[in-house]
Amino acid sequence: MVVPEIRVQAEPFDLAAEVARISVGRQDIGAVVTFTGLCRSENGALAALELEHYPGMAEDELRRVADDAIRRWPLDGVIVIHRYGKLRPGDSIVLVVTASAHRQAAFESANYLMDYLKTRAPFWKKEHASDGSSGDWVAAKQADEQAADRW
Amino acid sequence: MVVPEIRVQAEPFDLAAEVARISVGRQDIGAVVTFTGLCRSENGALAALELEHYPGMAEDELRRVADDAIRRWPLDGVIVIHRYGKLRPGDSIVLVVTASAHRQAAFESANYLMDYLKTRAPFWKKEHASDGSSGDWVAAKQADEQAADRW
Amino acid sequence: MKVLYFAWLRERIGKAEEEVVFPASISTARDAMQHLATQGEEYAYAFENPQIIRIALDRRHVPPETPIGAAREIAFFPPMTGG
Amino acid sequence: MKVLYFAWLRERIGKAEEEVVFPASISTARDAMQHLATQGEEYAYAFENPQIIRIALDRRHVPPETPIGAAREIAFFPPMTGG
Repeated sequence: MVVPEIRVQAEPFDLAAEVARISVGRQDIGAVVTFTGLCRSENGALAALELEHYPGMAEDELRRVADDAIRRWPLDGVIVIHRYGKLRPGDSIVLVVTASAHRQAAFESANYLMDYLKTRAPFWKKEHASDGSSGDWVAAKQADEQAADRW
Repeated sequence: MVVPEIRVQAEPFDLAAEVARISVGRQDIGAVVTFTGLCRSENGALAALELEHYPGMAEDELRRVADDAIRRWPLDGVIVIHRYGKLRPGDSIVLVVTASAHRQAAFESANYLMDYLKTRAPFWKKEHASDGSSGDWVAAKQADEQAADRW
Repeated sequence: MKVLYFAWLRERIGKAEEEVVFPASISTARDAMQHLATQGEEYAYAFENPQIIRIALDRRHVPPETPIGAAREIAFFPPMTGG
Repeated sequence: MKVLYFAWLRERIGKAEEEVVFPASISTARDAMQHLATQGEEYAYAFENPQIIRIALDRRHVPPETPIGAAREIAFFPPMTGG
């Protein structure tokens, strides 16, 4: 059984190092998919996002989502890293890496992880506007719930 | 209109450098998906894959597939790199990188690119067996045709 | 019992966590939320739309009708917006 | 006209490319393939299952009924197995 690697951290992550961690020295992996989620400026309106999380539960919930993916697809490795704290436009927020012998398993499980992570992992985003006003908490999107429901 | 970056090369590629090329210094990208296809040993039976290609047409066809993806999804960047020559188990064969404001566009277009690239780009794989016998040409899989037909 | 608040619940209530001794009549997570909503204006404001508030018991999502039982930690928060 | 062969077609015919002057009666890509199939044992072997062979005219996939017209390059190859 594959053990997912889960990290919740303030620091940036190194995409290449994470992919190497999952694939170097192995000869059975045919496909590695990565998803990187980044902070967008919303056409300059956004100065920063502040990501709050529930320490402990965030890791637990990411691990539960990853374990679900491992049960559903024949995976050789899963990494999920989610950042917290103040992030600027262009900064990375989340990384999902999946490895499998088969390309569809790698694609689908990465997509599944992102859908479920968005609706289940206890993280909340607050916007800080470029005009200096302290922004609002981002509202959960119904589209995200629907995206998770399709699996 | 986004111009895809297409490369057909014998050399390995650097995942992190390619992702940086597509995303560094930008504030409008919310999602970057990468797909890396690797040579598998088939449980030790395979010593190497030899990848033959049609120079000129390979680049043209990859560009046509990438342009199709750019018409179908709101993409901010597309990179497709396909290697040729003798590749060993664990070596990378192909890289697709897609960037978009939206995560589903990035996921779906990367998946689409891989499906179409497999059925349209003029590359052929010959297997070299670990027992020293010169292997067979890999047969095209009907599953790959069906995967492309779903789009 | 340790009670945690996140995001705008935390901001409205003005604290991230507190220890609460719930009355013996409190049985479910929803009961606990309704009890907290009576603890002052800031609580009433935080819990004004109870149907949108998510609850975790000992760091697991639970529906509001879940008995709090011997749980050591209960958390209240808005729908998640990570990823 | 430049004719290219790839993968096992190249191996069976024993060359990667050649210049061929097709007779005036050759109109489509399929005609060209049928003509080549008569040029010797190795060609007959390479083209023994014409229905699985893919054709490109000037580096674009075409169906066999496509007229070769003024194309400068025609290529024959098995189904692709890249990716």
